[in-house]
Amino acid sequence: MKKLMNGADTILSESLAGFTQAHADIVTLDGSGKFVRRRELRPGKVALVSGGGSGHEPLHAGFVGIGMLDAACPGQVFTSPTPDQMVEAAQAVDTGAGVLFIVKNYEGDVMNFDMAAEMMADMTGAQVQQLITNDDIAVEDSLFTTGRRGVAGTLVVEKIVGAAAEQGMDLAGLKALGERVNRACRSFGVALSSCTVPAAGKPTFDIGEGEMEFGVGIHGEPGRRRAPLATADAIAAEMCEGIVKDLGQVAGRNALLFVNGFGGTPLMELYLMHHSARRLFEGHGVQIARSLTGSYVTALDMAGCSITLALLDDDLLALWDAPVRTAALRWGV
Amino acid sequence: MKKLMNGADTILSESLAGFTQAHADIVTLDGSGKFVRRRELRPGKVALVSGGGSGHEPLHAGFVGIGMLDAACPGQVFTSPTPDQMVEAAQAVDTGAGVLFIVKNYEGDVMNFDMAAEMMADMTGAQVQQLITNDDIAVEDSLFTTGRRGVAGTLVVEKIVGAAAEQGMDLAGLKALGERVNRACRSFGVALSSCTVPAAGKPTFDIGEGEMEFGVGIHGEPGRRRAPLATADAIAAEMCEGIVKDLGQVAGRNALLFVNGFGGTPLMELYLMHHSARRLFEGHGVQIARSLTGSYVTALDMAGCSITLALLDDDLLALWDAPVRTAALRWGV
Amino acid sequence: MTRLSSDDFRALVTAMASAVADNAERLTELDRAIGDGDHGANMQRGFDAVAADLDTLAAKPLPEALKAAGMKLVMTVGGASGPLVGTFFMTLGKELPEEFDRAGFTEAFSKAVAAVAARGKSHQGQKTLLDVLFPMQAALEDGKSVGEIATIAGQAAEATIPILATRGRASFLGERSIGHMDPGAASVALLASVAASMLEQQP
Amino acid sequence: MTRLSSDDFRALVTAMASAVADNAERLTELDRAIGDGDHGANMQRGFDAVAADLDTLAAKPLPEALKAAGMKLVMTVGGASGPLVGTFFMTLGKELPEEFDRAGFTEAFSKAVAAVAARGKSHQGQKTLLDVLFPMQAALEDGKSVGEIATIAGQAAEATIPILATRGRASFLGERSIGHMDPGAASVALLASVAASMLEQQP
Ligand SMILES: Nc1ncnc2c1ncn2[C@@H]1O[C@H](COP(=O)(O)OP(=O)(O)O)[C@@H](O)[C@H]1O
Ligand SMILES: Nc1ncnc2c1ncn2[C@@H]1O[C@H](COP(=O)(O)OP(=O)(O)O)[C@@H](O)[C@H]1O
Ligand SMILES: [Mg+2]
Ligand SMILES: [Mg+2]
Ligand SMILES: [Mg+2]
Ligand SMILES: [Mg+2]
Repeated sequence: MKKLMNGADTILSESLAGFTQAHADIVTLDGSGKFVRRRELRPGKVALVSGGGSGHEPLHAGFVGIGMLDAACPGQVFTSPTPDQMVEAAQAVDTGAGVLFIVKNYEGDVMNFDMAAEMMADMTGAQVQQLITNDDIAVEDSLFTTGRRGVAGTLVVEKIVGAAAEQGMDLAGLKALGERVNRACRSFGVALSSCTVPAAGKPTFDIGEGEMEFGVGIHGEPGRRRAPLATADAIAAEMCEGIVKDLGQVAGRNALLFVNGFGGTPLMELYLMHHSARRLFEGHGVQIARSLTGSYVTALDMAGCSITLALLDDDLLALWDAPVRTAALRWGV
Repeated sequence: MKKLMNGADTILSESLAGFTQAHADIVTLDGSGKFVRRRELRPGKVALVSGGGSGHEPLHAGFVGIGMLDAACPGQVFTSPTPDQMVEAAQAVDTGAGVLFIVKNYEGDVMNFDMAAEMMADMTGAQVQQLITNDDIAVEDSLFTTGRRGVAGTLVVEKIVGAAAEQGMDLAGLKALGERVNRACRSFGVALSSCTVPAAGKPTFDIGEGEMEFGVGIHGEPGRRRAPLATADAIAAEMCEGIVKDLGQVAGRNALLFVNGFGGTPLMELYLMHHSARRLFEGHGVQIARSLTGSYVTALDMAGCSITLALLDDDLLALWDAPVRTAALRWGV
Repeated sequence: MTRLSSDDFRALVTAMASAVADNAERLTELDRAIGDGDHGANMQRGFDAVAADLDTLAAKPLPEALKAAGMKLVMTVGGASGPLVGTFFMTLGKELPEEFDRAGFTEAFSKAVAAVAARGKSHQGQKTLLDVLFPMQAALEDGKSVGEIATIAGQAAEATIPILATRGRASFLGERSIGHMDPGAASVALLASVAASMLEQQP
Repeated sequence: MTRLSSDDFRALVTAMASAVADNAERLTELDRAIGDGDHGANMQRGFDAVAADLDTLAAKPLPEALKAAGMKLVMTVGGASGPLVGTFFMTLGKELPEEFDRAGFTEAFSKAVAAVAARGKSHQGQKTLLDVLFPMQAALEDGKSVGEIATIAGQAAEATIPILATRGRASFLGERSIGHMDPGAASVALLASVAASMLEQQP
């Protein structure tokens, strides 16, 4: 394992410290390191709290700020945070209009946020709602299983719900809006390499020179299948066709095309994938109205990318365009 | 080699096409693919043109837009562009106030920009000035050699000169300003892995599990020395001490701390390096007034990072803070 | 009637923590195959935290100590196993009287297993730690000895290997989850064997 | 008096382009050791472009054809070698009369070498392609045969191995540049040997 670090046990706290120093104009770190919060709260605004395992940077702390999240709870690498983190974060940023937890659909995250919500209700009677993201079509969906993972689409949900919260939407409205955005998002991921969890010290999976993992998530978990490495166009075709099929009716719709790097893949390749995916989606009559390209929802140093298509109507496009000022996404302010 | 691509001969053009599609609100690509230019020019403003080998994305095309560059000429991977590219780019974006070429100090870049400047003078009599960046202290400087490389500090020069150009500064003033910023910048890089040039198909250098290249540039060229992989703190200490020593008097000065990833290193590690470097510089009495952390001046998929310290007085800080709207840097607009 | 002394509780927690530490790498290895490679580290972080708090915990009556240990696990393990293993001990503490007979323990154990299933929205046969907890519960109800129960737990963990996962991270793998032991099941079997060897030594 | 026919020019360019293509990997390998691993690809891109333009080029008088070939190299090679190799051919074309004797060729060659040195702000002994061009110029001036000149070029390329680079990318490596042949020097020696075997076959 080769990482710029001092030790597996301190990598997270030192990195968080650096993050909050570098973005001290936007965020602060809670004294015990349990959560990152927006420096200045907006009274009367519903508080948005997210979190999850670390290793997906800039998700979620990089999205704390004006027009997006109020707090983010970082767990250990790839391990969901614990309920005390969410409870303390929620208490710190709730200004009376209630709290929305935005949770990626992993049982660890769901159960820990569930416990936090129960504790909040017991302790303070605070209004807490939960919003689950599950945009990863690589996983078969079913009522009787864990269901789909929440992956890069989570960024889209956090951006749009964040904008609406900033504009004064109430808790119930935000939860409904978030569910609508989540339903409009589909993602699919492919990995060319494994990642290496600092504490483990070696790659999570072994993969040969001519191979790729197709349908991976963001934790270095093996994908749906191992396949021979193909051309970018062939890879994009299979990803995009899957997304289109799952979305159903797409022709004539406006969409955001989000090509997300997993951490070890440079922009040159991501823009090439954008080019390839755009042509495929346009072939289905989709209008690519907005684009986002970069490593935003990562899996440590994993090479590869995910493609997310989010069908956005004019209201949602306007919320996407609304000002945002966070460490990792910033425009209009 | 594992890359998301269709072939080594098309990776560049397809990636550029994707880049300009994704950022069509900011840039356009010249019909023959020779340069990326700002979509809307500002008449009377000095035109800033940069360029260099590809593989350093988002540098330079990602910095084309309001408050930064007017055009960027992408060469083949790690190969400087050719004079016709600079000439055509300069002609396309010159609105009469002259053209400043911003060139990283590599002989390929310098000679090709030199030829372009000579051609411009011969053909059109246009006012062309050149600004050379050479912030990399890993290379010993001397009048009789190539001298130091231009690396991550180039971003700082382009941002600050871009802001001044937007505010109406003239060509001579911009060149002098750029030289002042360049002199205020020092960088040092370390690589944990090589990069792989698409056309070569294999890593540029071999490196063992417990080794690092100390004092690397941004082309996968070997560094000043091979050393055993050390802790982040030890690496940062050697980098930062070198920078401080080279800068001379730093105590009490305001500075921008820029931790730049080389393409294969995730944000978690870069923020950790920020944390480490900040403490070291603060120990020398430097006031870290601004921060930038991310993969902005890259070497394809190389793992590692550079640290840049730029001593900025109040004027330069104000120019750093001025609005910028490019694919890769955006604030205030 | 049994009454677990404060010393017994200390010894039990210490033994569990050191067994988890000794097996952390193996548990992580199992999780690397069909999960995200952190289960051993998660469990170790939790049991280390409980062990570090032992003086405070052991000063409490057993039910309170179990509840506090469970809460400590919830606050330190994280991931999926944190709420589940934590809920198990919290519920066991809540349901167990200070003095209990086998029937009382069995009842508390059953309630703890039910609480885990409720927390996980899961049931037997999904390739999770419940596939060890339910067989343990049945063995308790059948009057099996402590040693037998530990053996059954170990066999139940082995029996997760051919199961297709429908809960937990392994469910994301579909068919590829078949052929690997569930890490959470392995952890529970490990804790059962530690408890068994402690209790067997009891007079 | 020599006069290189249009067919000779064609044959020469074709032979150079195919030699560069055949050696591209070796040249890149040299550049990987002390540069950035693109020299072979750069040269090949340039000579392929010149070869593709051969009909247009060969229709011109030799000086014009050389100038155009040089300009083509400048516009396609890029990197450090593009302006240098391009300048060499552009200047050679500019200085060479349509008919020339050995003295005339030697003079034009010397001017082309001087132009390269001026473009590169460099001189002999810095571990660059000039370390082959200058010895070739001296051999020309000394009246050496075509074959001898090619041999000298090859030896001069070998002789770059122990030099500490002070120009070009290899200069960034300091001491580590010692012990490797300069890729640009190898390219020039290659072109010299192609030219020699062509010209030796001439009647
Ligand atoms: N819904 C669930 N019900 C019961 N057990 C579960 C459930 N989800 C996960 N588990 C258990 O948790 C274990 C994984 O724990 P761990 O690796 O620590 O957490 P994570 O999966 O969040 O990384 C699995 O092996 C499985 O036994
Ligand atoms: N200033 C210079 N003067 C003469 N030759 C030079 C100079 N700089 C570089 N070279 C030559 O160029 C060669 C490298 O060419 P190439 O790899 O194509 O370009 P780059 O270094 O830009 O990648 C070197 O091996 C050297 O011979
Ligand atoms: Mg986990
Ligand atoms: Mg090059
Ligand atoms: Mg796990
Ligand atoms: Mg080169």
